[in-house]
Amino acid sequence: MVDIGLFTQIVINGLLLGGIYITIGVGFSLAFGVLEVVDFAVGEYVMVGAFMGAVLAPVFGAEGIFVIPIVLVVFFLAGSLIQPLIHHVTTGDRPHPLLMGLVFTFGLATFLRGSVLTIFGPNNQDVPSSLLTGGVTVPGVGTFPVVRTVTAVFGVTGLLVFMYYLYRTRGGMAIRAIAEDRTNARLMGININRYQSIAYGAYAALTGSAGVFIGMIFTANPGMGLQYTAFAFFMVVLAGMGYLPGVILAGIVLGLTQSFTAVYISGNLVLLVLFAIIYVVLLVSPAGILGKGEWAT
Amino acid sequence: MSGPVPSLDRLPGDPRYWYAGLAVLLVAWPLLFGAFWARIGLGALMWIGLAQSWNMIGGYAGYLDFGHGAYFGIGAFAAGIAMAQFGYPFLVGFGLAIVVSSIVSYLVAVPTLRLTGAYFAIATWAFAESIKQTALVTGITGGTFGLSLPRSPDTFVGVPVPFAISETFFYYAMLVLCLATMALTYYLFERHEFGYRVKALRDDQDAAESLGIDTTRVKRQVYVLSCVVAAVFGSVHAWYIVYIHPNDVLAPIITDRMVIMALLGGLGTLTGPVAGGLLVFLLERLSSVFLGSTTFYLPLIGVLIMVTVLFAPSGIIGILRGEVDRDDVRKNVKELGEKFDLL
Amino acid sequence: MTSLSGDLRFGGEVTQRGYDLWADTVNDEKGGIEVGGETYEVEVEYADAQSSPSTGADAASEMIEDGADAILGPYSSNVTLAVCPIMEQNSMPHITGSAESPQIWQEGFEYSFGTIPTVSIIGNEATSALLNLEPQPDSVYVTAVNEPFSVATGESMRDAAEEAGVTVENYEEFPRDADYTNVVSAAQDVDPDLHLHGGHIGSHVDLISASEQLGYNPDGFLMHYGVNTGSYKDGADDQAPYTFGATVWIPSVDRSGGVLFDSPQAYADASESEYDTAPDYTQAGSTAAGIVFQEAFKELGSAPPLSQDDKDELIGILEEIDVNTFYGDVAFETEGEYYHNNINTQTLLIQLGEDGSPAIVGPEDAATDEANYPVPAWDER
Amino acid sequence: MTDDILRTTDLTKRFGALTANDGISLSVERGEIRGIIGPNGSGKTTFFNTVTGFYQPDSGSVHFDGEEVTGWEPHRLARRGLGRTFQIVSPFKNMTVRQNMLAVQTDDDRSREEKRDRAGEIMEFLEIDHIADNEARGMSGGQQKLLELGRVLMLDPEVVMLDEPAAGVNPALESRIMDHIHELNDEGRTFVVIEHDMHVMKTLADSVSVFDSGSHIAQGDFEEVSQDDAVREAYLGGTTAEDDEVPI
Amino acid sequence: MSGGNGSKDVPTLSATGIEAGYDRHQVLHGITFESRDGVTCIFGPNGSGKSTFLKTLNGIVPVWDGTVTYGDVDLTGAKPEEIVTHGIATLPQGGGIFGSLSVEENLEVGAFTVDDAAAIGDRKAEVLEVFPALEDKLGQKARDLSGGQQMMVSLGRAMMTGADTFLLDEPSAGLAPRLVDDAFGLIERLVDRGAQVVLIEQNVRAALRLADYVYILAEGEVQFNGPPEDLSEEDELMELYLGL
Repeated sequence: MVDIGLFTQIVINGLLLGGIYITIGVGFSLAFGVLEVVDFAVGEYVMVGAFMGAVLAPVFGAEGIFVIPIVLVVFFLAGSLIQPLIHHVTTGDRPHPLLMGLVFTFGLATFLRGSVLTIFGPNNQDVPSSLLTGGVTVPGVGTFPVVRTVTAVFGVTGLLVFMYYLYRTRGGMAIRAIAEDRTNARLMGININRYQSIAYGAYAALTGSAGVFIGMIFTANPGMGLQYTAFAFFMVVLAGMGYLPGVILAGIVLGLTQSFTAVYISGNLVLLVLFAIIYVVLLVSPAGILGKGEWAT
Repeated sequence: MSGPVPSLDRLPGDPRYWYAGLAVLLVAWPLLFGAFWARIGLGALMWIGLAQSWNMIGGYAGYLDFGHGAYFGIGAFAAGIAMAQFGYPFLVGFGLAIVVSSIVSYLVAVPTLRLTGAYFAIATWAFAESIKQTALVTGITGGTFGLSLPRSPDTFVGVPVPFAISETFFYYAMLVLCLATMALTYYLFERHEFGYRVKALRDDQDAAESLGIDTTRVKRQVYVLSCVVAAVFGSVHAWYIVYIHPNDVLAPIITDRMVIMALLGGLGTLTGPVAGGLLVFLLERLSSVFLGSTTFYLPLIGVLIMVTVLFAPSGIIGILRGEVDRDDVRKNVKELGEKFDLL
Repeated sequence: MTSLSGDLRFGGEVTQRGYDLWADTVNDEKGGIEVGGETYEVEVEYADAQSSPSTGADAASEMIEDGADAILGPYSSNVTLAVCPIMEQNSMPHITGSAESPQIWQEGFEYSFGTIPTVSIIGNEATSALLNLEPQPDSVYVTAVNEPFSVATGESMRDAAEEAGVTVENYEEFPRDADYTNVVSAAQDVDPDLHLHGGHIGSHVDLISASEQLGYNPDGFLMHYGVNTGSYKDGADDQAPYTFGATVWIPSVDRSGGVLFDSPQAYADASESEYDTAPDYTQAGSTAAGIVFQEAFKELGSAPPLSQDDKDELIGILEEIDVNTFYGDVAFETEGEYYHNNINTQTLLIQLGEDGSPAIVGPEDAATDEANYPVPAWDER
Repeated sequence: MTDDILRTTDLTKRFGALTANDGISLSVERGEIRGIIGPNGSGKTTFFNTVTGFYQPDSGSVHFDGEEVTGWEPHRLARRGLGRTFQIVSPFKNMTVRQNMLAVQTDDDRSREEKRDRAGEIMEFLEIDHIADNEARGMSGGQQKLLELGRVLMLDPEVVMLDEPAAGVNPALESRIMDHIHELNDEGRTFVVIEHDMHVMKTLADSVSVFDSGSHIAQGDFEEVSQDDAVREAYLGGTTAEDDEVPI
Repeated sequence: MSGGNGSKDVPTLSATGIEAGYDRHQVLHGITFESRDGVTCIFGPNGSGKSTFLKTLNGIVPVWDGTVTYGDVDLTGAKPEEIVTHGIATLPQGGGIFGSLSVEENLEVGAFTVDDAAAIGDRKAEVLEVFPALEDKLGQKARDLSGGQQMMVSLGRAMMTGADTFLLDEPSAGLAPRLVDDAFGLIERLVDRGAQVVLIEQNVRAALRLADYVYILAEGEVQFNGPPEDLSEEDELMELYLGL
């Protein structure tokens, strides 16, 4: 017997959870599609973003969302300086370029996690926000937690902004041209180094600010990154590698799978179900559930 | 001698003396330095062996197995379950570890080895996590409580072992396993046609097929072999550490370490995993001895990995062999500089 | 030995503060431990278990090798379970101040002791105390994170509720990384009077945040371990007040005349002045472990370094010992499922006040404050 | 009835909308050297790949030595005696020349020693025995071509399909490779050779097949074929209605 | 037929003693070349290095030795993205269109180095004037167009760069035979507008109709250069071409 009140609430939970995943999946998918980087550091960007929120929020009257513009700028700059390093290790005449990219970002992730742990210690840190508290209850439907709703809106907005940039601006056009063929893009006068840096910077900025939101929803902790790396991978596998619009569907599928498994099967089996889905999807349809992903190995 | 065993030959004097010295040191190690250093030694030997097991599939065959740690855990739990749940002696657990890991790895190999590159990496990683999650919710593995193995003295081939969990015993056990793994790697991958076929499919799969090499079969063979080796180390680890938990023996960090060790040392080389395994293991384990109580070793390892990948992609062995020299680094720096082109 | 790096570093640091405070105090105030007329300064050497059982076992071995006379144990049950066999093998006296899993004592390690009671006792007693509050609750919802300590906690909470004849609406385990809105929604759906949760601090924060976000308002939340730590207060922030927790010790416990520290408050003051941190029971239990060793050494009367015979004799002394400390009277069980565990403590039900500071609200005979119960709903705070 | 060792019937291979091989029927006689020429994109390499099992044909069949082998896995065909090389040299770079040779897998029951001896003979025959223990990555392009040929010979193949054996090779080495092919042909081995260097083709091939736009448009000896209008058209472009405007 | 009927004074693209290759493998052995008004054709068998040579002109393949100049400007070692700003546009083999971009975007990418929206609009109008067939395809993804239309996109995109010199790498390759003439017609239009065209072609007969000057390469060296009239006999051409 399915209780309708609980059922709709589970749907809401799943969708909003999916919204959180979308905030991470968007940039990751972009980074993959354009730069062919499988980035192990994605979760650590979330973590560092959350810590920036925790550390800087007191400066802004204990209001985490005011930190976001700073995070956007700082992460954009940091990301655009990191990208050339990644580009360097994944191109040229190196053996195993893909592995080199994976391992380089793994080193970066270890560095970021270790640095935050060494500097801030292992304690949980709150990212305060007095604006985003509580929930809005819609009678007969369920409760929408404010901070999660805002985060989901942020994620979807981020996706739309990215898509606008990619499909409606010259810079975005250049990035898509690079994604399709780097050499031909150069022949059109596109400075591929610059635009790849921009793309990676934008990805880092979005992921870092997602970290601020995630810090508000949960808590900031040096060890939190790993699970978001896992979820970013889930997202791109389900969405199809580099297929940006698929990210929304992937987020929804992931969120709903998680909430329904947790409530109607067992909380203990959530991760097992998710990993099993990823494994099976990869074996059966490596281009994602929509079959539109592209993998450039 | 060309290629595979370069390090000692480069030292001054007759290399035979160096090898003999090394052999004496390895054998005398626990007797010379006592229990703690025996433990460090046996840990290093285990990680060298594990890194080498990853090197078989990841280095020689070129398949980025990001779920290899699962087989370490499978071996540990196979031995653990045999000993703790059924009261069998270790050797039964050891055998079970081999049998179970062969079966599981073969079943995984058939569908998963059709994938390549990052697809394969993510699929194996998802598989390993699935195994860990399963172990966490299954009764026979002790689930979330883990398994405590019997501590009573065991028998070895029917002969009672007087020091069932003594470091010295396990040091020699790991020494034997590690040397066996090294010897197996040397023989199979550096001296036997099998290894040539494995490297052939890594370098050019189509060319390998055109030369009569059944690449599908060879891939499966390497995968199963490397997984069984990891499981063997897992089973001995369980016997030694006495208490096993999915979050420990099936942790993703186990795979991560193997990959990092093999890569830092030098992929697809016999001695690379030795160099990388020693470096990473000692850096982690001895950081508290040398750096004090700090987590500073983590960012240090991170930087080390990044610098190696940037400037010495063939790893420590590459540097030792002179494949990476100052000119390469300079060229690397120059090329890298050109890529900073934001403004 | 403790975990100074890795996932368990938080608890590791708490433990380290407890051990350090004991050693510093005994050295400063008494010049060390007096054994047979001579005073020996206490030297605490640390080894880092890096939150991993195998590293912990190595660290134990390192300390034994370095000639430790006795070992103060690591943080966390997993590491302890890997370390205890090493102690057995080397006949090394070992007291842990911070491992609470019932498994440890069920294994029957001869050389290992623990000053804080297993969590199955704490969880059970705290739950019973909470269920006695007026108006008496009819139903509880129990959740636990899927790891040994937390499951043991959750199970003991569930068992206590069942024993008290209260309806257990559900008992649910889930991994640490689960999304808590689903946990909360499922609980909210059955609308229990109380929510009981076993986990570590991060999971408490996630649970309480999700409850606030979804407007889930049971009459009270009982969470163990660690609601009276700074990490919970910082992490949960505005949501922290009114949370119930369990402890076997807080500074406001009324007792006096203990060895080394005269009263719990004296101990808390010492901790504040030394570390600028209010101690919780893990830190206190760790200090108490030091004090127990100190008293046992005195009774043994042999000058360090201890011979193997001395160590074996020390075990005998520890089995008999009964020390009055700021933490309570410490004595160890000598048989049964709590073998070598100190269960002479009294479990206290605490509740965080508006400012986040804990007050003892149960059980009745120990309570110093009135519980704020049922707790105000989220939108009424 | 000639003795066909390799025969394709209506072999068709499509990639999406592109028909790379359009019903190719072609027979190779036992013991001949058959050249395949044609402009870029005419389907020569696709034909090789379809015959040797790297591509599954959309229709048509391949017969080898009296047996239908359509759709066989490449390694099975190789062991059966159909060897091939690739347009882009693909030595196993991280192995020595000898190891490259020994990697080859056959079904026969020769012992390891015999195989090692055989590898030695082949290297000697190809005059690469002096670099037997050098890593392949350091070798010149020409030496890599010889190594590729040597590896194929380890299969003891009845038919050897060579994709541009002379491309990027200096003239001296080129004539050495030609000599080797002739010698091996004299031993009775059949060759199918794709080559752009017409000079090579002229001296090497007993007969030539011409491909254009995925079709097998002509066959004959080199002189015949090079006078063929269709062949000229394939190479020099279509003759159109505006032919009279062509300046030549 | 003669070139140079446009009014512009296009700088000469010249290369002197070019040596280049990939990794350690040398492909070009000292090629000297000069573009002429109209169409300069480069022929040669496969593997002769003609494509590689074109790529040294547009900067994709680094030059080992020798110089590339465009009028007075030294372009030796310049990056492709710089070279295009000097007025040299490339049509890579297969057209090099961005299939996932719309036709309009493909054109706009061509004008990537131009910031002035009005100028881009003018050029777009010009391109559509030359290729009116593209007018109602602007919104479509380029990969969905027919081969001939893709060719137009590719040429139009090159025109959008505002270049005076066009490097064309086998524009007729992969086109259906009936479209080949169309393709050459399009090239003629470029020339009519005053551009210089450097054309690599395997369709020798068709290309010769356009050629104002011919280079024949084999094995990385220039075997022949001169006006097409000098290639009086097709047999001679065939022999040169096939390297007999």
